[in-house]
Amino acid sequence: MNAPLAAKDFATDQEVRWCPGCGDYAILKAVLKALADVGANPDKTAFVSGIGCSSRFPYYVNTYGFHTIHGRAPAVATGLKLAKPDIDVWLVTGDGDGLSIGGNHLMHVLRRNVNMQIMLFNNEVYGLTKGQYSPTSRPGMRSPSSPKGSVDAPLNPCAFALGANAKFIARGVDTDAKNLVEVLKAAHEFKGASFVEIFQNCIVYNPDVYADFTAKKVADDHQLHVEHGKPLVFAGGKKGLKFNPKTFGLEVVNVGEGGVPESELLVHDETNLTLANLLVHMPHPEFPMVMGVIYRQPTPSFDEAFWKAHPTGGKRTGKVADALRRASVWTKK
Amino acid sequence: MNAPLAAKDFATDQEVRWCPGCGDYAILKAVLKALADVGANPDKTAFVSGIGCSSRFPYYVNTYGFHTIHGRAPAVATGLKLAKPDIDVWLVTGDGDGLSIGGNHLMHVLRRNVNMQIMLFNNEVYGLTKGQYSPTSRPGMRSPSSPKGSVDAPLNPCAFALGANAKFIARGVDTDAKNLVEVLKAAHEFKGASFVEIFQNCIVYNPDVYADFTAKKVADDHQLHVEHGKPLVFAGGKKGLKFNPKTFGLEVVNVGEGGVPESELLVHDETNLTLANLLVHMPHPEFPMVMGVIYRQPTPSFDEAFWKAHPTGGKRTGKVADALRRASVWTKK
Amino acid sequence: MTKITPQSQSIVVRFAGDSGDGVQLLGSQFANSTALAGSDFSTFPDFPAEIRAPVGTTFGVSAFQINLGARRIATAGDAPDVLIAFNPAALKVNLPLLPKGALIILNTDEFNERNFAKANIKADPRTTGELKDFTVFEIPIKTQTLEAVKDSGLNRRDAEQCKNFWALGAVLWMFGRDRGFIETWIKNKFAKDAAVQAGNLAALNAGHAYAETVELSAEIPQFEIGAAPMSAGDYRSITGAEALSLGLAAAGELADLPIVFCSYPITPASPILHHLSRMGELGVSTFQAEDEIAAACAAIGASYGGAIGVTSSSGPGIALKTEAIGLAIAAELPLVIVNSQRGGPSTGLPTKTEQSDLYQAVYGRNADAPLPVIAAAGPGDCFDVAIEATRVAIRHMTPVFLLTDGYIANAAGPWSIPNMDDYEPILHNAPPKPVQSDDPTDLKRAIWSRDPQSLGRPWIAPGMEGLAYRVGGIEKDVKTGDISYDAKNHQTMTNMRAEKVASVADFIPPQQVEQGPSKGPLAVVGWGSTHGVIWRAVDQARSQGLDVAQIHLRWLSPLPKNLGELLSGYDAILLPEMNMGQCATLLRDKLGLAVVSMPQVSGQPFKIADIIEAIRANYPGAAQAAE
Amino acid sequence: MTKITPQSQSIVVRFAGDSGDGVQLLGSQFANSTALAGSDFSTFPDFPAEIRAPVGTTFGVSAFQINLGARRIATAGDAPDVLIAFNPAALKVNLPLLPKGALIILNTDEFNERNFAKANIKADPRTTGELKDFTVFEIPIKTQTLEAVKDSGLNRRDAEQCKNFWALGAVLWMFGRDRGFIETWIKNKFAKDAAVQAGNLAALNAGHAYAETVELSAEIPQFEIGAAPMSAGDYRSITGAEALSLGLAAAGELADLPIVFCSYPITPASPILHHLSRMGELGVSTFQAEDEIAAACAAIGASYGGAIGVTSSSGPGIALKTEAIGLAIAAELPLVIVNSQRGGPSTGLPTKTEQSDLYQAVYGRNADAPLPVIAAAGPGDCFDVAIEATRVAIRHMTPVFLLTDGYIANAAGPWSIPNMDDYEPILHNAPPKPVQSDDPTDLKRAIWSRDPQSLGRPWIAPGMEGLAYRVGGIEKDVKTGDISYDAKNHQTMTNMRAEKVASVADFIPPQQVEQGPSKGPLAVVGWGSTHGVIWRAVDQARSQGLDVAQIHLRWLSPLPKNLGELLSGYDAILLPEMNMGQCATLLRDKLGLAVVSMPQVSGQPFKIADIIEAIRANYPGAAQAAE
Ligand SMILES: Cc1ncc(C[n+]2csc(CCOP(=O)(O)OP(=O)(O)O)c2C)c(N)n1
Ligand SMILES: Cc1ncc(C[n+]2csc(CCOP(=O)(O)OP(=O)(O)O)c2C)c(N)n1
Ligand code: SF4
Ligand code: SF4
Ligand SMILES: [Mg+2]
Ligand SMILES: [Mg+2]
Repeated sequence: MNAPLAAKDFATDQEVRWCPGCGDYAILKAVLKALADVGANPDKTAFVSGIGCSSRFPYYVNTYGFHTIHGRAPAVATGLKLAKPDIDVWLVTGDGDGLSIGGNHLMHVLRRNVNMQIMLFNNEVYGLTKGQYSPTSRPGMRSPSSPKGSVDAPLNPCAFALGANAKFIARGVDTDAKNLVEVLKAAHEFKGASFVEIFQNCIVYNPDVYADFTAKKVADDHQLHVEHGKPLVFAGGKKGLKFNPKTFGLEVVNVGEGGVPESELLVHDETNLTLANLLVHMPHPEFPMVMGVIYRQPTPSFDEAFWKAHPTGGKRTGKVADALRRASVWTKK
Repeated sequence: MNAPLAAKDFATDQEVRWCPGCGDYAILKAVLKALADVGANPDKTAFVSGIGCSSRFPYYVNTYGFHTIHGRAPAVATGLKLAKPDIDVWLVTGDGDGLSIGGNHLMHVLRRNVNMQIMLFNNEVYGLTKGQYSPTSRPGMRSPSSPKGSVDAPLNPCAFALGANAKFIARGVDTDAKNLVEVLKAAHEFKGASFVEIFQNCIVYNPDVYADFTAKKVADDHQLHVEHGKPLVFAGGKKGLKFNPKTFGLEVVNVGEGGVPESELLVHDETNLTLANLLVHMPHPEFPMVMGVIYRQPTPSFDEAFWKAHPTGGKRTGKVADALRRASVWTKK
Repeated sequence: MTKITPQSQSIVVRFAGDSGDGVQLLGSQFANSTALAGSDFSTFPDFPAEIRAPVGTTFGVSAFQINLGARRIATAGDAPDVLIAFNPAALKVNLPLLPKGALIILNTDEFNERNFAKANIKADPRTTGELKDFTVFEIPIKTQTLEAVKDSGLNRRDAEQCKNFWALGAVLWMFGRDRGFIETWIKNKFAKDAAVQAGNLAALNAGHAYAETVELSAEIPQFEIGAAPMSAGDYRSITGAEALSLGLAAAGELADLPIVFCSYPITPASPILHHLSRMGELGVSTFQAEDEIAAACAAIGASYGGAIGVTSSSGPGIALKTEAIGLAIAAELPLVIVNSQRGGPSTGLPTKTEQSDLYQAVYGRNADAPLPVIAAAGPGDCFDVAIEATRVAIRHMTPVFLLTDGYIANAAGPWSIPNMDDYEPILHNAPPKPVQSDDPTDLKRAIWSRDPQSLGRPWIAPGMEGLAYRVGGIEKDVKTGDISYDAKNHQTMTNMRAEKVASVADFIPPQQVEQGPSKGPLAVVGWGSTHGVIWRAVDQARSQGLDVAQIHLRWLSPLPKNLGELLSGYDAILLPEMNMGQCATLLRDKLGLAVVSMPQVSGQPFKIADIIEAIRANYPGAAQAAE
Repeated sequence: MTKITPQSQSIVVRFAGDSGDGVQLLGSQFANSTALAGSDFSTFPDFPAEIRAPVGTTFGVSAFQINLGARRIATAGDAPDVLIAFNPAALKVNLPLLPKGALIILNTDEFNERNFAKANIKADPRTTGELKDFTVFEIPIKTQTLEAVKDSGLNRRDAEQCKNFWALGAVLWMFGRDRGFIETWIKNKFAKDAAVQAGNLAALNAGHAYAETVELSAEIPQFEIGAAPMSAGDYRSITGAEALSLGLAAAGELADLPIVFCSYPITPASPILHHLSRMGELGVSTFQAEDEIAAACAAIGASYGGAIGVTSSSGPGIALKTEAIGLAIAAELPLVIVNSQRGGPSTGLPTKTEQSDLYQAVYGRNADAPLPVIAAAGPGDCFDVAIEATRVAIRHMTPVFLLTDGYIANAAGPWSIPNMDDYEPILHNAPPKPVQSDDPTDLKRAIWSRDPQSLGRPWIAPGMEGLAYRVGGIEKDVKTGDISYDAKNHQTMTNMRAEKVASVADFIPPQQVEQGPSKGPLAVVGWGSTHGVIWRAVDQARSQGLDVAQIHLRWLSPLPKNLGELLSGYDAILLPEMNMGQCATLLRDKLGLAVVSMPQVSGQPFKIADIIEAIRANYPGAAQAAE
């Protein structure tokens, strides 16, 4: 492949079969763009997914693709990495696929820090099975299986990932292509399991759950885009975050005139786990929703450790004929 | 049952079949004592476990008991609670049972906050299957399945539980009966999923992994027993923890003369998630290992929410005969 | 194919359109009107695999088929006599199903280049001759609807949505059905939205008027499908999923125990979860678990706790439950496992029907781990089967498989509302009295004393006084329940488990012949949702002079005691099933019988015609006789 | 039972003691000395279920049995002729196994009240008359050992540990075996610890001397078990687990592809993981997954990536893999699934042997999901079977089940070291050339062009240029691999999957008769680890004049093409298996044969005598003939 590929070159001939207006379309577009931007080689790239609307993704990306079974994509992807360490793996999962049935595999792939990009499309609902509440659904959500409202306490995907020892945590919004593409590129660059939660709108079964921070007119005031080394500000720089050592928690403050000087704001340190936990736990709408690369702690990946510990780096250097004789051998005449 | 039961009344007629010297014996003793102390009713108490050495536990407790299958005890226990909300459920699991194969169910039972006590016996090894490394084993651990040393990054059980939205997190040591019994009683008192990590010595396959903070002579200097509202001190009060807002992290300081005054130390707030995360992540031996009730955030339990949302609280108030006619009915003459 | 006439005894109508066109609602309301008229019917919705595919595409087509008749209706019909197609994609997808001479009604408003492109249609099918063998009526349904509802106050998009009621109005006229019932329904349903109510009513009436007056009456035949001969009583329409849910609730009532239903959503099993979620007042609790393993385990935990634990899924999810089912067998706990079968292997064809999980149910576990297996014959039968499965689970203290499938789950037909007084209560093996003894073994023996007929143990649950006991998945001593690694005991327990399942046969009625002779040249044996189509095929074959019998299996494990003897009375056995011959394996294995297997896994129900053909082919010497 | 004499052609020796007594090491070293002497042998370790039970308890008893002979040895022996018991518990547990006249050596140092109490023994068995039918030798082995090693510098605890070598010394003398080899072994093994080395050497020699000189020689018979007639060549001792591991490595070498072995520990499958973890230089990578589902999925991921994915477990873990196996079938990926069977259901009897997962392997999946199933006949055979399973998986692009069991995994015997040049390379279906075409369908057709004989598709993996394709568990179009919900295509694909598995039979050798006539009154059919015991039983029956044949099945699915015809040449078929009759089901189902099933699920291997008895019972008119 010589000429650099454009986003459209990564599209397949398959008709895209999401509901019209589904947030997945925008994510697909962002991913194709990110692939083009990082100069991905389609022959050395694989998309692996579980089951769900989101998990249909691989059919629409002109690379290798494996649409596996519900919740198990992290395990399949790990196996693929063991067979072909140099394949660039993108994992696609949903809040049901990745956090309900697949929570264990997701946890372990993060814990091990297997080198791949993990995109979790969070729409707070089981789309494909027609709208039941999911582990990220809000309490009280009415759905076909919770006519009186869900009684489950929801999971915070990023907090879960941090608890699972993840070393790269980021967030994006389906329709915010600019940030999403950047986040995906950063995830791609990271050598290890990079976890990206993408807020995705399921227009059919859970429309507009994120509207209060994703809608164009509120996004600025309700999203905080972090950048390493930069103060934690939002609302066009008019608001920021401070740490209150008394309450041992964060506070939203006005910045500048009548407020606090920027120098007193918290500065984003993407290697600080405590800060990451604080940021992903901020309750909305009292606090903004944090976006961008929240946590990035370069750590040797599983892949690296695995092949280092492997006596031959995976190569066949010995002969079975010799191994067969590595025992007491006697000869019958 | 009139006369209050003693610890020994909670023992069964079954021969205890752990290896001589196994830490499980001490835990059993502590649990029997805790049962007696809280005045447990054997007929209304159930021990539910998965598979592993630790999971043999129910056979040795003279209450109802269910030794289920590997990793699934949280799900079985949840079902039991749905059938019999007033049964007092104790869950017994291991680092393999609860964090390897059973990680997902453990995560969900914590997330939902189902009312039960969860004891995770962490010996950093698969005991029952003869010594393979587990998800909590330290990198480099040599075992039958990792002859060159394990390459997996370990999980921190308490951090995992916090990420899973757990509302009660505590820690104890098998041989430290005093603290363990107290912690178990606190767990029992908590209405929700109370998670207790118990450091347990597998004398056969992973002996003395915790000796550097559990051995009698080092315990004082290497364990910090937290108490809500009390400053975070250890080493007989000679050392303590401070928060450094610059590094956004904890520091060990000397207390008193030549050190900092106690008033400058961090005070334990068991309702503060950020502090809990900091405490469970403290690297040993630079920091002490934290023990006791680390996090306790009273929150309505799943049980409470479930039965509140149930239209009849689980009772049968309607008649099927009527339900059958809740449709367009026509009569054939 | 038989030409339809206004006097046909039965007729198959298919509505097809885009997912958003409301054809399911249209179909079910038409079914209701059919029911009220006393005709028999059977309906089958045919959903697209996608949630909501882009408008106008072939894979977004949703269809609803109904077979209605003045005689007994056993299936939703082989082939539609009438097709109402709301767009070109719907026509394209359904045209291959139509027999020559069928009637097609097209919504011409959608027949334009844009929609042809979306459906990958090269040329307007109305101009290519493709439709020459059919009677085609072109109606601009959208235009007509917009016109009809223009005063309702609806915006254009909502106004257009009324077109299904417009079509319903026209169809009601064709079948001479009363609109009153539908009107009432619309009024109640949209009571809160006057505009929608008005619009739909207007559309309904306009469609009716359109058909009745000028435009159509001369050309479209009016069909007279009168009342079918059904026994007297109260009827309602019911889908399999709903009947199954009510059956489980009924089992709880009959046992006077709570139902704890634990499941994880999956097509086509989810509707059962949805129905039961609304049956709290019947003593039902539902738990949406994190996965199928947790669902099975929670149900087991509930059974351990003395409630009726039920879990439900379809093939891939059932596979995940396998290990847990073994635990229920070992611990001797009642558990009902509902499998709404779908096409496989793996994700396969989630929205298509198959009966291919019989192997899994009967043989599909590690170790010698037998359990009873029952299958529902049709939507209404799900009710009784749910009660029977629960009864056996509780009597024998064992997990029981209940097999249904995607077809049964979604299909509907008139159902004679049962009288709950006709059902025996479901009894369970009572717990023993607490034992006063210094030797704990005495209590254990009481706890594990099995009923000699059913081998069911007493059902003891936490909370019962003085009976605290421990149990698990390790082999247990047959007398004390203690862990036992003893060789002889393991053989005893394995035998006990086998005998326990075999003993179910002592409690079930002997196998009956569904229709036809009790010995003879040929029996067509079936199980599950093929009941209807085999019934119709055998009925027709018999009316054509073939002396063929129909035998329908309800319990697949164990088989009824007399089955071997009964079947050996036929010269040949034909076994149509929607799999590659799984029940045939069972009959060979358990009865040593030679069986002519008629497998089909096209994801579609059998066609009556195909079965009749197979009957002829396997009817020794009869082909001539019947010619 | 036959009385043993010093001239017996074979003899069964059993060592039993506490888990900490080192009887496994003792046994395996004795086996090595047997091997060097050229005798044939078969060993079987019998571990306790507990990790390390309290010392002296019956459930802490560990045993090692060896059958050695100057003739072909096919099993570890029905009953021990000689028992060496290190403590009372060991005597108690093993006494019921002994035939009258057996020789018992007791370590009297442990025969005291404390140990009787621990083992729940009421009275000293030496005084109760329980041992009257046996020849008993009492030796204070501990005292003797402590005395012998007192100069080694070992502390008392370590000194005592040498007692297994003391006993070995004595036994070596009894069998007239050379000590030199063991001495060398001790020297190498304990090279780093002079005291332990010296202690064990001293103990070995002291035991030998003790037996040779005063105390024993007059009473204990010396046995002369000479060399057995084995074909010339190099031999080694091997367990099933090790042979299987080496076989997988060999398959990788023959295919010139990496082996990616993904597993989760479980008894008795773990040893395969442990062995393969040490075979990195043979191109093997091992991955200890978080559970069995992940293990199966990682293996599938590896196969998708072009390596040979292998996963391994035992019954409960295999159950969990079921859904994933369906994915491998649907996606047409090679996968070897090793099942080391154990007793069930559920947790069952983890350390006991059973063959009861045959149903699970052949029938145990949702949907029509056939796959090839092969079973190992014994430890050494695991090597070949692993190669064959891999060959078929890769040729047909399908998952393959490889059945072994706890007995095979741990048992050992002499194994003629194979010559790797004798094996054909394992070829895979080569990927097509990248297709230059504007129509992506052309590439897809190339990607999905199956080999006409095996129906295996080309094995294409990420990294290959110009062949990027997408695949998954949804039904695919037979030609393009695209998602397809088409009814006809599903039937075509289902047929293809069935034919693919059936086509394996075109590549495997026709069924041979193991011994005996190729038609006649009776064939004993077996599969898996019963091979040895059936071999011995049939051999003996034949030497007693019964014209019985042995037929051993290696491929259970598909069955060899000629099997039906071959078996129909016998008047009766006897099928002993360690389950409730699962292979009998298979023969009835696939061949329509009547089979006399001989089930046994006592967690123990069959006894030769029981099979001979069954042969007699099922040998029409032969009971008299052979009297
Ligand atoms: C083993 C198994 N269980 C259940 C299902 C049914 N199922 C398919 S997708 C899905 C949930 C999807 O939710 P999510 O991952 O959030 O994806 P979304 O559709 O919302 O993008 C479920 C329950 C299945 N396919 N397989
Ligand atoms: C489905 C299944 N997989 C694997 C096993 C084997 N197994 C039993 S216990 C165990 C691990 C136990 O580790 P842990 O939970 O840490 O308990 P411990 O023995 O260390 O107390 C494993 C892998 C099993 N019994 N069932
Ligand atoms: S159901 Fe929701 S998530 Fe699925 S395709 Fe439709 S809009 Fe998207
Ligand atoms: S193996 Fe370890 S954890 Fe298990 S009983 Fe023995 S000492 Fe305890
Ligand atoms: Mg979702
Ligand atoms: Mg452990």
